[in-house]
Amino acid sequence: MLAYLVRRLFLMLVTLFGISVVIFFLLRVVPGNIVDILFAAAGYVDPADKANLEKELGIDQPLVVQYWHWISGFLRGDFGYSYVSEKPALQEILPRIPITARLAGLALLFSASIGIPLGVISAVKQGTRLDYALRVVSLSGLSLPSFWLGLLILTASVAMFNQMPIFNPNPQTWLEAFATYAVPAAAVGFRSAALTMRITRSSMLEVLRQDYIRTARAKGASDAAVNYKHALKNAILPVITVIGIEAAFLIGGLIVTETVFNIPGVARFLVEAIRWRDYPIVQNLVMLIAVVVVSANFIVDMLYAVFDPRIRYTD
Amino acid sequence: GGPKQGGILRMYHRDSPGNASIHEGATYSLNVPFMPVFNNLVIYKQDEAQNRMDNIIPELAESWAWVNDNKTLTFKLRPGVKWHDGKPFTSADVKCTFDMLMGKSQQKFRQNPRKTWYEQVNDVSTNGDLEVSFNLKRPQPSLLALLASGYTPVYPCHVSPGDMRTHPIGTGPFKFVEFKANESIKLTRNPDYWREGRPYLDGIEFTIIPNRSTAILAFVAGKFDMAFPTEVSIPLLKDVKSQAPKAVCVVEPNNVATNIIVNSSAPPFDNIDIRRAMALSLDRKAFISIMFEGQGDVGGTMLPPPNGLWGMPKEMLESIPGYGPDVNANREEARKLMQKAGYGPDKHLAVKVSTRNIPVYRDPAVILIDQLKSIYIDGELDVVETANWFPKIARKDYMLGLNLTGNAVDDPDQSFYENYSCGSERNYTNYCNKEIEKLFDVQSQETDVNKRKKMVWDIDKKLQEDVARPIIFHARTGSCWQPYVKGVTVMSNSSYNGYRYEDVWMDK
Amino acid sequence: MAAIDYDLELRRAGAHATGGWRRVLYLAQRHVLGAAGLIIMTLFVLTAIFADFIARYDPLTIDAARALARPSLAHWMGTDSFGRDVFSRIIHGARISLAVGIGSTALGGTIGVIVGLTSGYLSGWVDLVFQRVSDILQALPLLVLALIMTAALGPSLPNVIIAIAIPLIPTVSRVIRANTLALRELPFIEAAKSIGMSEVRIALRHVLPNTLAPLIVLATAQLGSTILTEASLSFLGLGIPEPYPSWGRMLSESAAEYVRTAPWLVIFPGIAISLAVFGANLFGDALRDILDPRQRG
Amino acid sequence: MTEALLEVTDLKKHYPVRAGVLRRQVGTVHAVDGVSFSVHTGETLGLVGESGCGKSTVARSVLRLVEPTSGQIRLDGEDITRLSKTALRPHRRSMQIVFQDPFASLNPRMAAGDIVGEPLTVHGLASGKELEARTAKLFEQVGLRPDQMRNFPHQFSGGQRQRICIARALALGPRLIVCDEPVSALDVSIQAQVINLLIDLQKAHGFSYLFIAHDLAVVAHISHRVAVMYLGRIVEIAGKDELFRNPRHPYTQALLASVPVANPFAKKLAPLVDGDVPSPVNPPSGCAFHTRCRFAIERCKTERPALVDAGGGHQVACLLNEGTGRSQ
Amino acid sequence: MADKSDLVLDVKNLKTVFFTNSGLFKAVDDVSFTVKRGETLAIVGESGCGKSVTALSLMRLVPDPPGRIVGGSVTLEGTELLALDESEMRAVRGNRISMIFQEPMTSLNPVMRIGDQIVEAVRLHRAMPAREARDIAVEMLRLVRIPEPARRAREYPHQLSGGMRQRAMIAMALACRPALLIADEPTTALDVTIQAQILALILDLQKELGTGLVLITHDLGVVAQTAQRVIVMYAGKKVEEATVEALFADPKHPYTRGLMASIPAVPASGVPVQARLNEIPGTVPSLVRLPKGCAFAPRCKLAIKRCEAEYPPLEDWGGGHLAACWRAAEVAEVA
Ligand SMILES: Nc1ncnc2c1ncn2[C@@H]1O[C@H](COP(=O)(O)OP(=O)(O)OP(=O)(O)O)[C@@H](O)[C@H]1O
Ligand SMILES: Nc1ncnc2c1ncn2[C@@H]1O[C@H](COP(=O)(O)OP(=O)(O)OP(=O)(O)O)[C@@H](O)[C@H]1O
Ligand SMILES: [Mg+2]
Ligand SMILES: [Mg+2]
Repeated sequence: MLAYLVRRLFLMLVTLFGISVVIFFLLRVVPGNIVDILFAAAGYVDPADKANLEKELGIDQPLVVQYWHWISGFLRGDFGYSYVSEKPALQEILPRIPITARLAGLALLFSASIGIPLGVISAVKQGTRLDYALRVVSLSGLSLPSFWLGLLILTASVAMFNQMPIFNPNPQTWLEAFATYAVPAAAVGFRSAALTMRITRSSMLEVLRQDYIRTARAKGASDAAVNYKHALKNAILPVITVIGIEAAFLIGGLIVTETVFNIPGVARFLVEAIRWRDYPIVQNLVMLIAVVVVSANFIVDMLYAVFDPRIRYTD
Repeated sequence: GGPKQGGILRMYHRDSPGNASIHEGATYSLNVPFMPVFNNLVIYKQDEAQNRMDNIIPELAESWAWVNDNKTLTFKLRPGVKWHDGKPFTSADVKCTFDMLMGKSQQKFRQNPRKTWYEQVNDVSTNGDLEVSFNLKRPQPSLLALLASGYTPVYPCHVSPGDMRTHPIGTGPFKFVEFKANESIKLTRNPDYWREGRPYLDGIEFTIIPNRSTAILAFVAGKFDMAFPTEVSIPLLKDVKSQAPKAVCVVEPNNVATNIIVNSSAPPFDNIDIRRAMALSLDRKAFISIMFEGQGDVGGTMLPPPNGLWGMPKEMLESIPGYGPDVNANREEARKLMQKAGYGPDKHLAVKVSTRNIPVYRDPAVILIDQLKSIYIDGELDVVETANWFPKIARKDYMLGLNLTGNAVDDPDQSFYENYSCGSERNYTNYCNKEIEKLFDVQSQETDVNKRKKMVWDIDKKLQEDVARPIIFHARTGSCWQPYVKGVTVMSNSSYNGYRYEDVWMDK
Repeated sequence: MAAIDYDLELRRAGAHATGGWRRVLYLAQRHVLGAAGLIIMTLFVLTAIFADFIARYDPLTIDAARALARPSLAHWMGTDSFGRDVFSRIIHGARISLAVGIGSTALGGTIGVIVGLTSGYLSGWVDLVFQRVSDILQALPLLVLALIMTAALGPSLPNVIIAIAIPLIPTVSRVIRANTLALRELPFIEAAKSIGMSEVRIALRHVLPNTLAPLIVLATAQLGSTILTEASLSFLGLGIPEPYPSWGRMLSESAAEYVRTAPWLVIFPGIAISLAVFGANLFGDALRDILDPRQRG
Repeated sequence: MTEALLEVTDLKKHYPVRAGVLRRQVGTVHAVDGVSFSVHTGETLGLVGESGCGKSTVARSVLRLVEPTSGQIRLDGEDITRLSKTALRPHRRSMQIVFQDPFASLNPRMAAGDIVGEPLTVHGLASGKELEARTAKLFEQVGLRPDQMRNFPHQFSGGQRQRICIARALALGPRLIVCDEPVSALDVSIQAQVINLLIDLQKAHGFSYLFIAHDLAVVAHISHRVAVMYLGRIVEIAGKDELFRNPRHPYTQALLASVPVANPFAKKLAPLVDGDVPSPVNPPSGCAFHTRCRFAIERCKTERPALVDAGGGHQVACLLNEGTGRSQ
Repeated sequence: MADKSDLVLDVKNLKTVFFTNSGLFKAVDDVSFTVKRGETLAIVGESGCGKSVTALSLMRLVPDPPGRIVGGSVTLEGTELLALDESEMRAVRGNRISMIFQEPMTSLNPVMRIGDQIVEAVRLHRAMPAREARDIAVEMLRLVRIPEPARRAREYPHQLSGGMRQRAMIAMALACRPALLIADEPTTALDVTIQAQILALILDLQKELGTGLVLITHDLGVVAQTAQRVIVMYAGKKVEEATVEALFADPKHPYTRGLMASIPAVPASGVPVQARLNEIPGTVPSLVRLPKGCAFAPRCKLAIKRCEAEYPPLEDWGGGHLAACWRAAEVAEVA
């Protein structure tokens, strides 16, 4: 176990290092920095003030030096200060993480708990009306731009209940907490549920034609046992892969959802930070996201082994 | 009944201001949430819509007087006022504030966008704890107007500019509680406020919702007592009215002029004929009809009457090329000018129209491009991210730009010097006309309002004729609040000065 | 035993439709949804090609006088606040949206295939490097990349296409790589080696054609999602800029202000987007079913 | 017989086994563990043995489709074991392989004609009309109709596919063809067709075959000499008649005895050996067969028998056979 | 024929077709046979002639679509299987009738432990606690002579060798002591020494449990050594049926004769080796476009006009030796 983990960890570090370099230099390739933006907000540019400010923030130093400052700080857990709010970057980032994590988790849960069973049904009933109906419904989820779906939900709930499931930072009741997180999560999850369903269906169709499924039937196993006990467990690997990839892409989907539902999570925060060229926030946040994505990949790999005893990471 | 005490006013905020320091910003995103924290020396009366010299009232100053041939403005300060942290307010604070604004103190603002306002101030002197004088180089009656703006709060001496950006301390009716970027701003009632019985509200909470549809929906659903002031566009206003018919909405000019910045230092717009042709091609009514369903104002640099104090009368305005009512005739003339410059139906002029990537900028730019088609100009939209906008303009890396200019106070000094004087940092086009600049000074010193008006009109007309920065229209926007919110006044010739909110109360 | 209608059963199995058009018709019947998808996609492509002939107005001409007209005979889908004809804009928007969809899928797909093929076929350090690169691309959120791209280069059609294409690369290359690794072990590849074929030729002649099926499925799915991504980018102000009438921007801009007062501004672009994505996905699903060898009767 | 066309000396191929969730190498598959043999011009050497004993690995090593761990492969006297890929390419013309699974070894997306003609294209031997003519000739040679050139592999029957593979192998005019279980997937009547074809071709062109099968009867029909493998090693090798008449290794004997005779009146089937084939990862110590051998003695557990000549070119690796030669 | 009460399986005029895009595929066309308690019936025939489909039809596991049983009857111990509804059929499958599939590797669920797969088979038909079922599973593994059955029961299929997997399949099929066992090419992938072991095992268990056995194989050697009766199929039809002795001694159908002749023999001492094998020229016709008459006629040396026009009926040539050939009487002499 240990040797494998060490190797994996090393590759993860390589990837993270690559990401740190890419994001660092990408940000600096992009024209305009925080100082330009501050002056844009003020409506004028004063070269002397600008130079002062750049010096104050240290963005006048050679790139390599800046990179070293950042990455050595990052490794020590010193994330620097936000250029905009002038508060410690960590203090800005940390409180937003649980919000996005909850959303993403719920969305994935939604996606899996809807997508997988529907995918199974659609595969088992391939070519029937039910299959068609399920696919049309789920694909319609895939076809709606997520901001549009979100706005529809909001508009409908205002029109019908004169209620607005807008983010409530301190939900008092279970119901409030549910409304705060579940509705936006469903808006995101609907889309990825559709994807999960497509993959599940496709993967199940492969598996359902395998000989061991026939064996299970020959034993006299019921349809449910055949479909869920025998087939699904074999068909789940590609689904896990896709859910893993979705978990990474979810950050992208959440930017829009967090905007529409006005949720103060990390995704929208990241967008704002990029707009403001708030390097300490963007860099550190991207790194944190990367850590999550890389870990998600790792978890997916581990899940492979859980679901498929043949996989023992021999190569 | 009479005003009631209590309640927290919930308002959504259109975006996250970069920081909390009014002096370091130039957007009313800052003024709205932070004006309630401060006091000025003087301020425009908060319950009158129009800002005028004669409705300026004392605030931290109890009284003021012009002395020394109108070259010194002396304020008697209010005694017993305390900063939110308990320290006493004194004349030293006033001096500190204005020294810093003039760039004279040790401590410096990171940025100081309104430095030019105090060009005529030699120094600020104190006389005891309760008297302070502004000593001017020459008379400038409108200094008082500038001091009455929401942009001119008095800062405490003992708090560094950096702290003011993150945790502002004022003397105002509300105390700062917290500012979570992109999330919320919270203010609470200042129990020790010097004005007895004010404020009525227990606090104000701003929830930052950049997405307009979400924000309006939330307002309609009753999540907020008030929409962000002057942020409800005309189409949305209809929406609000249909969904929440009880909501109170007003539409007022916000003294933001949408204008074209012309790069006259490089071809093709170094050619005055082409500049004129462009000015002639504008169909201002069409802009207003599309952007505001007709509810906007045509004018020059100064906001047109009746809301604006200094705008040219209609007849005078229409005598300026391009402002005439017959658009087709104007365009005919414009085409002639273009042909003179060597362009015509077979030889179009290709032009990039740069603007910021925000609808209020982009939409008029699109209309502009469409209108320029009529005079052989093929415009191409070049949208620029905020971060790159000013550097680009400063580099003179543009041909035409579509820009918005907000005027904090409806006073010629503010807009002329800021936007048209030769060295001003906000004079993006580098328009420089020494003669006109002299006229700026003359009108600035004039104390007779009517005489000054005439001068201002002439200057305004000249500015338009020079096509330095053609003004397309003056916008109007809506503000909405729930019927139970009382005591809100939306200023009709400025969107920067009316947010002290000490008189606001809720009838719940 | 119930009587069995042999003819009906056979027709259902497609026995009467062995070649040419009859086969196509049969497949269309068997895969109704897929056929619908194909028809939608074809219609959109035709629309894009012949936009100039179909559109009844110039999509860019502004006319304050007819702003916000309801759908009518003159303006089938009404006009927007600028008085531009929505129908014409949607017709022309097909060009933009399909350019984004097809362009970024093709770009991301091609690079992904090359990377995946090289990576899977050559393995060794090339594989290691390519894999890390795609890890990195995968870990950078799509919209972050798009934000940075458009911030750096300005939001233009090619830039949006590139920005959307980049995140496709790791996805496609992963699939292709996995396939290539599996194919590499197959006897027919060894057979190719045994006759002395060069590696490049093997990769192109033998490996690539056999990864085509999953690729087509992936591509049709991505085609839809790129159109959606463009819409999301537009929503964040990073999409295709004016004056190009992209569906995403048409929808996202009017969604904010006109949902109630001028719903046609929201409904029609919304329908266009959903239909296109829907079509691409339905078609992809059907292709998957048709290309599945065990599916063939 | 003339001098050896193919000479394999002490060939070894080990695959690492990495097990557990960790990637550590926990063992080695001794797929081929020291195999030596030679094939002469115009001769067929049969290679039989249990599934998984390393037959295919030998075959692929000979063609350098897998890199041998150690040992030497000489083709026509030239050592090709360490030649680079490019240097090897010309030699590919003199040796070809027919794979175990005909369907899998044909690219499903290529027409049969293209598959058979491809070697000619690759080596620049023919193109255009000539290519077509030569391909057609190859088709006829293996008993396919030239009009079938346009068909795809799935449109052929198992036997026909096998012929396509053979035609491809013949295209370059090789001197050695390695046939890896070319008939195991076929039923007897088709199997007979393929065997007959191979015999005919050998008679006509003087090919050499390394013929791998697990069906002893088939091997008997085509081979001149036969080698028997067990767990990565050759345990017995002899002329065909000698081997079948006089099998010396207990495994060979068990194999021969276990072949069910297609005669219901003959004695009924009785398994001669018990137990499963051991894993090549942890081959038993000493003689690998001792775990299943009825005659095993104590020495077999510790001592690994070498392949020794028991007279007349009949080599066998069994301790019981040393010196005297018989186990029964 | 045999005593009715002794019959385990009685198949009459079974017809299974595939509706494919290239047409109607008569995979099993009017096939009848019976299996007695403790008896072994072998089915032989060319690849693709419908052997496996016949077996699947008995289990009612023909993939639908495209396959469908369109006629005939299958009676298992007096119960008409084709008339049962799906849940009743489930109760029969794995319980009264079991099947060992061709490919042991792909027929075992790769992600389930061997033991659990057997336990499942047991508990589907016998109400018993899991522990007891596990004991039965281990017992079954011991019965098929898997060493260390308790440990192996906890392993996954890929951890077992091919021979062991095949045994696990057998253990699973026999776990409920079915009345009928169908073994579809149970030894194809195995080496002859292992094949011998497996066959011996099946026969032992069959004897012990009195199970009827249907053995499908293309290896005539296996047939000769294991079966009591044989049916020969060609292109979906039964062309010959006989006791194993009668069939090998005196094949009545030219196809059977051709098959027999193609068998390569292992040269026992003294038997000269023939270099060339006999082959049946030509290939099996497509089951879609079957000729009107005898399907074998195009490849048959004995074919006469009548063969192409009329399908020969199955005729009894004595002692239950059935053959469908117009020239069955002359086969021996002419060939
Ligand atoms: N690439 C590989 N990696 C690891 N082990 C391998 C590899 N290829 C083959 N082996 C192992 O080497 C041994 C010999 O395999 P090989 O394919 O040569 O057997 P074979 O005699 O041809 O068997 P069969 O009769 O089934 O074709 C087997 O145990 C197999 O599992
Ligand atoms: N799912 C299916 N769809 C269409 N045709 C099928 C299907 N399954 C089997 N067939 C056809 O039915 C015929 C009989 O197949 P079957 O599997 O019974 O042959 P078999 O006698 O068992 O052959 P083998 O000895 O190769 O196993 C074959 O020609 C086959 O092509
Ligand atoms: Mg092999
Ligand atoms: Mg079969």
